[in-house]
Amino acid sequence: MSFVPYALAVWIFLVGLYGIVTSRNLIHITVCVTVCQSATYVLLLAIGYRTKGTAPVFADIPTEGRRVVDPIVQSLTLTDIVVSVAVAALLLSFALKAFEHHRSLDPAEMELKG
Amino acid sequence: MSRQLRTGLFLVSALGLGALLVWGLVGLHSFGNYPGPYGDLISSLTKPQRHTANAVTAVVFDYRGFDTLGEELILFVSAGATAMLLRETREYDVSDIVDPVRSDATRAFGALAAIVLFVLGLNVVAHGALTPGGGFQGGVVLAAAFLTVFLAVEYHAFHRLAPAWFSEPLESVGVGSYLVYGLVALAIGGSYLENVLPYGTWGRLTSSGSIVLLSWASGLAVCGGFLVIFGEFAQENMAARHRRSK
Amino acid sequence: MIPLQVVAIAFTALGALAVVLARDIVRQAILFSIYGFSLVALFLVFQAPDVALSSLVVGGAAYPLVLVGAIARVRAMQKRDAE
Amino acid sequence: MNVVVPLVVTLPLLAAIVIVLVGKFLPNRPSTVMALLGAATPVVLAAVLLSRVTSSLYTYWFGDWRPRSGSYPLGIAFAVDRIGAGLALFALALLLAALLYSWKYIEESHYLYLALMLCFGGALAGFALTGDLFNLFVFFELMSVAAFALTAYKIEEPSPLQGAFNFAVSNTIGAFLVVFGLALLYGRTGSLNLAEIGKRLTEDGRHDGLVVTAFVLITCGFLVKAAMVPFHFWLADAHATAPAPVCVLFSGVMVEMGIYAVARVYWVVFDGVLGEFQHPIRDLLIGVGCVTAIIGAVMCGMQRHIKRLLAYSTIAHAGCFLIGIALLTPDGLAGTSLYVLSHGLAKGALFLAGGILLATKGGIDELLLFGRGRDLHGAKVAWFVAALALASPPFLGTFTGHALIDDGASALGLWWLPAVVAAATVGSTAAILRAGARVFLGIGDREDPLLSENPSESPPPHEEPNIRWLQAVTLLLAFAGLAVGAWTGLAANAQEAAHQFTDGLAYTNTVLDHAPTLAVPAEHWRTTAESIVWSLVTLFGSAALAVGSLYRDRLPRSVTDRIGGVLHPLRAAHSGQIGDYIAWLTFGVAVIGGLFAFTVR
Repeated sequence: MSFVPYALAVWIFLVGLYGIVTSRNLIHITVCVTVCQSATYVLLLAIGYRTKGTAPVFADIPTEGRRVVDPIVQSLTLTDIVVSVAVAALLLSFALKAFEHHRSLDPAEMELKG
Repeated sequence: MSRQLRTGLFLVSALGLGALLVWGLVGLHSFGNYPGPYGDLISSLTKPQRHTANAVTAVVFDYRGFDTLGEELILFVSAGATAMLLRETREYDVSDIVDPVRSDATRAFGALAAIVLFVLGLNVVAHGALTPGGGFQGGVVLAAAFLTVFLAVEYHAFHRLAPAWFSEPLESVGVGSYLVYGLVALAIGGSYLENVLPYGTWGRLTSSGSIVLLSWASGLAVCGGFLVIFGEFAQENMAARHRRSK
Repeated sequence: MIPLQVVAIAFTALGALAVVLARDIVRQAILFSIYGFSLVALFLVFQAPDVALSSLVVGGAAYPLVLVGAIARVRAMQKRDAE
Repeated sequence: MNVVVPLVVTLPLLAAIVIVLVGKFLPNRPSTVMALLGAATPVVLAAVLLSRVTSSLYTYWFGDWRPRSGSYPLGIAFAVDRIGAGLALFALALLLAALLYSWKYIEESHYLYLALMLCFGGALAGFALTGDLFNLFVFFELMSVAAFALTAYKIEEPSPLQGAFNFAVSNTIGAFLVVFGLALLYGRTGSLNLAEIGKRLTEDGRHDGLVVTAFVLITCGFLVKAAMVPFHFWLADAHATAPAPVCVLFSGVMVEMGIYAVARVYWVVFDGVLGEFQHPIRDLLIGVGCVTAIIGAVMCGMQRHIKRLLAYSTIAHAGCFLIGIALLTPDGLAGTSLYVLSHGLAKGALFLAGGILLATKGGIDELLLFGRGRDLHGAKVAWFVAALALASPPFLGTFTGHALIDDGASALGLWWLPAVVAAATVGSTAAILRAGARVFLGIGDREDPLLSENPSESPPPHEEPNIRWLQAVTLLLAFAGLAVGAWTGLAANAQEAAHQFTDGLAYTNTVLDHAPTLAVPAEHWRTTAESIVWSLVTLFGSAALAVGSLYRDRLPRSVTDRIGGVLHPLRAAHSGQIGDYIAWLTFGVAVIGGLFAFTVR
């Protein structure tokens, strides 16, 4: 059972990739990329978790002798979330511009050959 | 590649990738037994070293504050580029936009919600060193407060409250003050982004030295950045309405 | 693992699948905000309130609004082309 | 030193922010001057930095989180060695050249464009200097996001932004692979500092699935940026869409950053724990490099869109860079670093010459531009000088880099490897010469049955661009690329730097315990007769193949049809479909991971 949270990260990542590979819509792909990225949040937080641990915020309670979860992975995840929004906003504006040009969001209908 | 071939190739490869990932992940400690030591050291040090109650905020703005500078810059670049791209071919004026009719109750509720969100956002930024929250979360809430005006009150009010000439400099000033604080620390002989301010009393809004300052800087940057992005996409949205009304 | 974690994990796993399989972008946007909330719940039971708060503001407000803006624009252009 | 290190990275970023803040209210010139200053000052600082780290690695701790001896690193460190500092200097210098060119190229040198370029440059410098795995990811993303935005920057044509979209999705997925890998390493070692991770992995000694998977994921993630087959598809799309001065940075230094990161992470983090698997790692990476070099060269020969042609030539050369690194010896690394230097300058000149064609002739298609470049004397000279530099002529251009890699390969008994490198060079250089001959000299057939059909860009020519200025910058880069090979002292420097770079233990000790690195004495490299032979082979081979490919139309139809049929599947694989690209990416990671797992087991 203790592997399940890690497996969740793998699952989300692969499902997101599947979405990108099979998608016919640039906006749909953007959301799938964000889903992929959420796999990395899950993995990071799962790694830093500690059973019966509390959040690393010491407002009122005494700090000594408490089990706390890892604050590092949480700060990494915060950065990761900002990155995901920034990338998603860019991808969506690319998708809109591509739509203006091709009048379609389906990548298969856009010419770009090697 | 045909669609079937592509999906087939992917599914077979995904099986391999999945197996690889699982093979790697079984080498980790079992869930719930984080072994440390980085996080534990930080958890035990933030209070004595920095008088900060929220270890995550201490990591974000002090121990690993340089990462956060990069993060703010990523948002800065993304917002600037989004604005550049979406404005390029926009062929109408803001004054052409017609707001949909909303009931007075909705508008009053929207205005109230916006004010509440605004205060909440300021609160979240200010208390970053004490409770969950900080510059990023508060900044997004602040931007959402403005956006509530757009959603529930009217587009023109939103446009007047958060025009591009306000949100763009707001963002630059936020990111800029984060970066310049680092240079100030450098100029007075410290290391880049070193926490050279007095740490204050634990549990106060002004405790933790530069953590509070940087939290506010990133709050401004994030609020400005999201306002730019929201503003552009809201205008895209309104462009739809504008065309229909003609 | 505590039961709450199991529930949150199950919801997130299903949510991700549902988001990806929704081929209509409007439906996908709706499912995506639901998925965002399941992530918030997951982060809360992982004892990460800071991340949960960010995820809430991003997944609950910022991201869907940007998405809806983009979709509305596409719809409008399609409609204009059709006329 | 304490001041120099952070300034190298933060000054371009600061200039970018200031330009965004005030650029809207100013005419173009002040913004441009500010941008040039924001790029030139860090160039000087990076040169100072490079001159100061000759004897030992310099560690800079942000926020003054320097660990006291034996304690744990809490903050983020920059660990600056000669290769890192040299790469940062090179990136910033190319940025400066690109900005100088843009000054007259991008008519209304838009302030957002300048800011994006500066952010890109700052991110490249930070990426080259950092010694922290997560910080490496942050700079990777900052570099990527700026690059995506620059790709979409529209001046060339009403461009299909699908190129930018494909680029963004591929590289973002690559970044996720890196995050997965770093999460695994963090779970095992509890650290994000490269030196600390390496130390703990070595002490732990286990080389189980976790370590192998982390290695494969991080390597593949960076190889996406390095445009290795089968992760390379985005590169040509991005180059076709991006403005010419931006392509200079993409081809000249961004792709190389991916390879640099693979090398850095291998030597600092994995060399200790995976040391006994040096052979399979070498074989695997050399295999990837060879396939990339050959496919890049073949695809290069089939392009008529000049920017795509140059992009595939970059893929061919990047394959050779990886081969140099993959030898896992200091000599190979030294060869790659010299090669990168000369290639970046020469390829930059070629893209700038392409930009001149776009600006003055309103096209970028080899056959449509037939003979129309005759009057562009500066661009013409620059084109052929740069092509010469890439052909590895004796003692000029990429020669020393090639020779070091070849000798390194021969020393390991890989006698066939120089032939692969030469073949890739011949193939890609011949295509460059062929296109140059058609466009600038007007010789050869006007039809070519083997070239891909491409939707051609046909933007209106710019209104009176300052051709003289553009050609001057282009010539400068071209001659620099050729001359850099003649600078004999550089080889010895590169060798010393490579010895320093590959000594992971010394790196770890310096970062964590401030023990000074001992300069590793290197037996200095000398030109061998074999190098001269290979050099002449590539030089004359390129010329001969170029002449041959100018007249492909005269071959019997049945022969060209046969060749076209053989090449068709390869061409079809480069479909422009992001779904295909991601399927191939998954395939690549699965195959590389599977092969490696199989050999380690």
